[in-house]
Amino acid sequence: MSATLSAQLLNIAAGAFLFTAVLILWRRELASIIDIFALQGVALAAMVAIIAADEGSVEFLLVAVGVLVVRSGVLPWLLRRALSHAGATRRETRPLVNVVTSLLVAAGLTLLAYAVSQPLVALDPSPAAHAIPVAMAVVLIGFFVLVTRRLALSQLVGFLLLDNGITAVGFLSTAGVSLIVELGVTLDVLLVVLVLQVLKTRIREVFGDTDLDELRELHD
Amino acid sequence: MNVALGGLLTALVTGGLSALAGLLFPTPRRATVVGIGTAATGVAAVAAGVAAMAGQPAVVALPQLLPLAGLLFTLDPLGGVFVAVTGAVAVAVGIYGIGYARHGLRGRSFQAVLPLFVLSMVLVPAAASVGTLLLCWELMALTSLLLVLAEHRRRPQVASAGRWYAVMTHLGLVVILIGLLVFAANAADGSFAALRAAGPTVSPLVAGLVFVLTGIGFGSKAGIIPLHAWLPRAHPEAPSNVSALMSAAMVNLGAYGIVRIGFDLLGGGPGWWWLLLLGLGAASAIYGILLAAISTDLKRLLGYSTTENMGLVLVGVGASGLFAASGESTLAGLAMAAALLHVITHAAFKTLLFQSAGSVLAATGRRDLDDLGGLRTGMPFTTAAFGLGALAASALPPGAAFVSEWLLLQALIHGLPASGLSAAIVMPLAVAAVALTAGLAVVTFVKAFGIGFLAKPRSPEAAAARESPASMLTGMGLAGAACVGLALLPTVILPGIGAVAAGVVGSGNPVVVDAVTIRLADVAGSLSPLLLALALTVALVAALAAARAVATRRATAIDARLWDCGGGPLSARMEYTATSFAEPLQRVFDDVLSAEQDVDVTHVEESRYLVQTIDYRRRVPDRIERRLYQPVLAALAGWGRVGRRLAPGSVHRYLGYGFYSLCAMLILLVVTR
Amino acid sequence: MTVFGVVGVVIQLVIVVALAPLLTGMMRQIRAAMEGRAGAGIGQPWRDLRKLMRKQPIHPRGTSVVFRVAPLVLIATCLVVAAAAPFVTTASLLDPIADLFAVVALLTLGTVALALAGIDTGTAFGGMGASRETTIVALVEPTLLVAIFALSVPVGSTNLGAIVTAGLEHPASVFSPVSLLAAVALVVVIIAETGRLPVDNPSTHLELTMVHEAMVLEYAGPDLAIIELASSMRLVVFLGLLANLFVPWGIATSGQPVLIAVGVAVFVAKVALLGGALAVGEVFMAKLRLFRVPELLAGSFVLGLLAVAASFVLA
Amino acid sequence: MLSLWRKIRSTGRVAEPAPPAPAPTRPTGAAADGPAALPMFGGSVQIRHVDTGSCSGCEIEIGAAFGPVYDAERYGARLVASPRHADALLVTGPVTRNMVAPLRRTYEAVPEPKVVVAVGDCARNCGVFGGAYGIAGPVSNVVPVDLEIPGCPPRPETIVAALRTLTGR
Repeated sequence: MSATLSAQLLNIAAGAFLFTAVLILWRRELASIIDIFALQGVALAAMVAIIAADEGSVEFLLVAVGVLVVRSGVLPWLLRRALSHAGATRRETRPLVNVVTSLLVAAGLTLLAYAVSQPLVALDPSPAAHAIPVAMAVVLIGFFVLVTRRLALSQLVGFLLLDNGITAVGFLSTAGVSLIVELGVTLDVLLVVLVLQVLKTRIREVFGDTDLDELRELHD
Repeated sequence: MNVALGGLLTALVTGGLSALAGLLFPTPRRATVVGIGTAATGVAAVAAGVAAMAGQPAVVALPQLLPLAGLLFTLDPLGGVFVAVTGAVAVAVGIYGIGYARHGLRGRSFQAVLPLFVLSMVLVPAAASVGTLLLCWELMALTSLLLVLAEHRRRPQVASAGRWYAVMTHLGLVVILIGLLVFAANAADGSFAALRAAGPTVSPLVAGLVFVLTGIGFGSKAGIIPLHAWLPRAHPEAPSNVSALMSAAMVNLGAYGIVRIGFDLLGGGPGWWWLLLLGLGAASAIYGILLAAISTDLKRLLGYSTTENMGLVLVGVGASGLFAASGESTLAGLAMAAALLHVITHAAFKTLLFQSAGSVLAATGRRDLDDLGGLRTGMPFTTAAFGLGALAASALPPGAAFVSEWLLLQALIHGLPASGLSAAIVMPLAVAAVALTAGLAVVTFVKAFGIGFLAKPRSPEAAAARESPASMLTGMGLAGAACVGLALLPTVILPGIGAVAAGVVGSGNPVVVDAVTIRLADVAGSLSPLLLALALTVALVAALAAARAVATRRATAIDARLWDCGGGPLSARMEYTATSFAEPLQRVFDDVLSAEQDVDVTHVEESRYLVQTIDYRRRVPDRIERRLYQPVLAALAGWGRVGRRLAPGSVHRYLGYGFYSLCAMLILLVVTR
Repeated sequence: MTVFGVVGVVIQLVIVVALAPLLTGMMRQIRAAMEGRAGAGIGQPWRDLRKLMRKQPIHPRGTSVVFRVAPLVLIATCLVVAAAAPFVTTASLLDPIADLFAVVALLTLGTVALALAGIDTGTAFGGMGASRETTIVALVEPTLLVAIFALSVPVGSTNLGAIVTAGLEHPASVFSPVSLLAAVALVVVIIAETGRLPVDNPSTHLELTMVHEAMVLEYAGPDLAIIELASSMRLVVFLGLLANLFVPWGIATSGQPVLIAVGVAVFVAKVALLGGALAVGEVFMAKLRLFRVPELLAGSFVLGLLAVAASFVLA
Repeated sequence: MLSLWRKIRSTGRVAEPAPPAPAPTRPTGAAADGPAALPMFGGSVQIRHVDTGSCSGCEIEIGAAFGPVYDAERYGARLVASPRHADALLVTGPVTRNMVAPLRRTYEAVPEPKVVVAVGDCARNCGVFGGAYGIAGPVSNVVPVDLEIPGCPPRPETIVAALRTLTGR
């Protein structure tokens, strides 16, 4: 694979990675949010695979396969299952920050990500490093989703978005992530999702809803 | 013969004479003489300004006239642009004012002050020392205040508007004064030449302080948020010819001051100055046009639109400074040229719009768009004039502002690859801001023109409106001709503007012009407004001809009643009003505007299911005013109350204050020694 | 060069005018097929136009010259853009007009003319349509210009010819995230500008849901024919711009008849493909509430901004 | 989305095959004062529907005629939102007193050449409502009727066939 071609492919994958993050912010339908999340997993896996092909590293290729399986297979499947149990709340109808504003905030976050990751890019101006701001933006957007969405499920997606972003930053920065670390992180995330899901089910059994705003009443 | 000097002196003389004429002539002929005199002052000013732009310097030094530094006037190319704009506006407004004065403005004081106001605006850009500038500035502030207050006997709101204006314009003066004094303290003396020499050597802290202070003062004159509060008050309440002068000529001088201090005297500065300016400009543009889009008072709408346009000018100036700071001098010149051209086009169309609004006001006595409509039958010329102005103001081709906004966008777009990180982040946002402004301007002026002039009249006054007298129409015609000229042949003045801009930022001329096409130097980009208008006309005629040829029924169109869904005839009450027109927009921007509305429903006594009346009120307060000014005013009022408690009127108490303070001073002396 | 330019202009005008109703017809036919209908045939819009041209013109009482001129202005803007923009050939006689800002502003001018005509009638529906349409225009503008910005950054110019030529010279740049993000943003904008689902329903009969249709309720006969033709032309023009800005291949770069013929064929194919995709997509969509439209446009604005960001992040 | 796509695929075309075009001789049950020959619209007829007091039976059948099964649009007929855009008025129901003026105004709003089609027995001769106190009479009492479609309510096929005589397709 020629250097320019791989750089181009990497760029496209990075663009898709960012695009899916924005789409998640854009859509209200939980089902389609999960679909988009699965697509993002594919984009992430593609990014890792391109880097792997570039460096000829079998280890990375394995990680790419792992990412693909977990992030566009297992996690979306788990989320869908959670959704099918969720009953009537299939839409994020009233996020804390309305959709228009959150989209504009996302734009601001992207520019912020670009500004803060400038030194990182300057360290090593390789095509992979150029995509770091994109990954950074996904981290910030994920955090934003986590903060502003009401439903537990969409918050969960926000958390996973955050994690996708972190993984991408890891791979794109020259240091890379070893197989073991990625494995650990992935398992960690899986564990978190499972725990959250169990918690969510319990909460719903007790309170009948998973609008997290109403959990505040527990505190009072 | 030095035309610049001669023009300046002629303007001085004619302006002074017109003011005298205003005092001395008897009422019937006073307005005519003053109007012609003002126009003559304007012509002289235009001549002086154009000559100065062409490179003829004019220096007038009167060292003995003032105690401190004397009066010193120097007309350079930058000042020439603003003098010429002011003069051109004065020509149109002077002639317009002859007819407009019939509506209770023939009084001695008003007619005498009007030429002085014009004269002071001509002198401000020519002032070349701190003392001279401040003197002219104060003269301008005072005369404009008197003019704003002209109708205070007829309408009580005028007094409140005047108060706001007086306070804000004088606070602005104080801030400018402090800024310039700080600057002058670091230079040899108060003349601009000395300041210019000292500019690059002042410490960055002092320079920044000077820039920010003068920026606040000049920005408040330009109506930049959050210092715009006087503008939407004073503009509607002032007589329309004064509104035109203020909105088309006076506010420009705010931008002039910023350019003069920032570029010329301080010699450019660090990027953050200009970033700040650009941000404020963009915010003003969006906020101004948003409030314009939802306001229903025609003149208030135009006032907010002035805030918008000055915002755009400052976006250009800020971008120019930013480029200059990062060493992109051609782009800096381009942005500056765009800003200057926008000053000129804005002056042209805003003069026209305020004149048309004044014509409507004179004919109907109404400013509220919800009461207007249907004016096209009674006032065809005014309608056409306002339509022309609206086309220019909405930045659509073939309108005047399209060219300047195109230049501005080109400057912003080409800034990206060249400049550093801040530009990379700021420029896309600035483009988006300019674009949003342009979009909202379309809504605003479709609303103002469509609701105000087309459709059916919404009040008996609007239905009975008749066309204004010939002198007013002539004034409007002049402004309209300027709009058309700027729209079709900006290539005539652009080389001059480009040269001035290049001189300000120290670059080569950023625009290259052939007979009809504008090309940008160094970067790719070209536009031909004339060709565009021509193509549009040809297409229009061709479409008309083709439609005539193809349509088989040559029969003239029949005159049918409006489709009223088969019900009774449609009344004016069923029309969309300005309020309803802007309602979707207001809902979209509810987070920004936070409109207040309340609904009172009273029920029939017998049943609470039957409604007797519904009372619906909605108000969109100026949010900045509410958040920023009201707390300050409340605090001031609070202090005032406290202060009043200290002064109950007892002589003993006052003597006591003196005694206590004397003792306190003495104790302080003892302690400190 | 000039001969080539003249030929190009004429061909483009003919193609756009001839193609526009056919495109509308094709899109209706696709929709009909997916709804299980037989459909009226691709030529139906042309038959409608022919019929309308034979009808009696009506100027309702109380309308002014604005109402009469608006259809002409609308179609004139479309004609100018059709002549100036690089659709079939890159050499335009009207190169100094073929600036993206100018083209966008021209098309907005057409919308404004129609909105004024809607207000001019003085009917409630006319005012309503005008209000909605201009609101959408105001919100579309930032997105559109930011997307244009993104496209112009790699080229360094907003001249349409320059962008298209650059696309021809660097075919790989088509598959960059910049163009992909900008393309998505532009698609949303074009849907809003041409009044298609989910922003506006072009075939609605219900006045309260109308945007574009509400403004033209008073037009009859030849005037209506002009407006309908212009609306279809707008769609062709926008789709043509979309096609040639991102996938410029096939456009004629010199005056050889073969190249021009290929250019015509490729242009027709591209527009038909995009129109077909749009029609298929519309089947799956419902109209959005008017106050949900800003959400859609904000999304596309963000994509445009991301495209700009990407253009220097991933440079 | 996928399910909708599957539905589209599995349903396929539901429009019934077009019956042969009606004979060029027009079935004129036309009113005496109506023009002898209907104008030619060249395969395109825009229709404005006016309900002057119908029981909504005819509306259902008109809806069916323009639905996917009968698909009147394939012959070039289309319902429009404004009489200004229309060539033909499709009037249903007996004309109630309140609808006399609106019907007349609607008729006036249609640009020439124009056609009035009376749909259903009520529109032709007031049907079962004949002689009722709120009824001003059949459509032909108010505006000239060019084409009548009998039936209570008329079958969609009949409506489509009548419209085809207008479009000529």
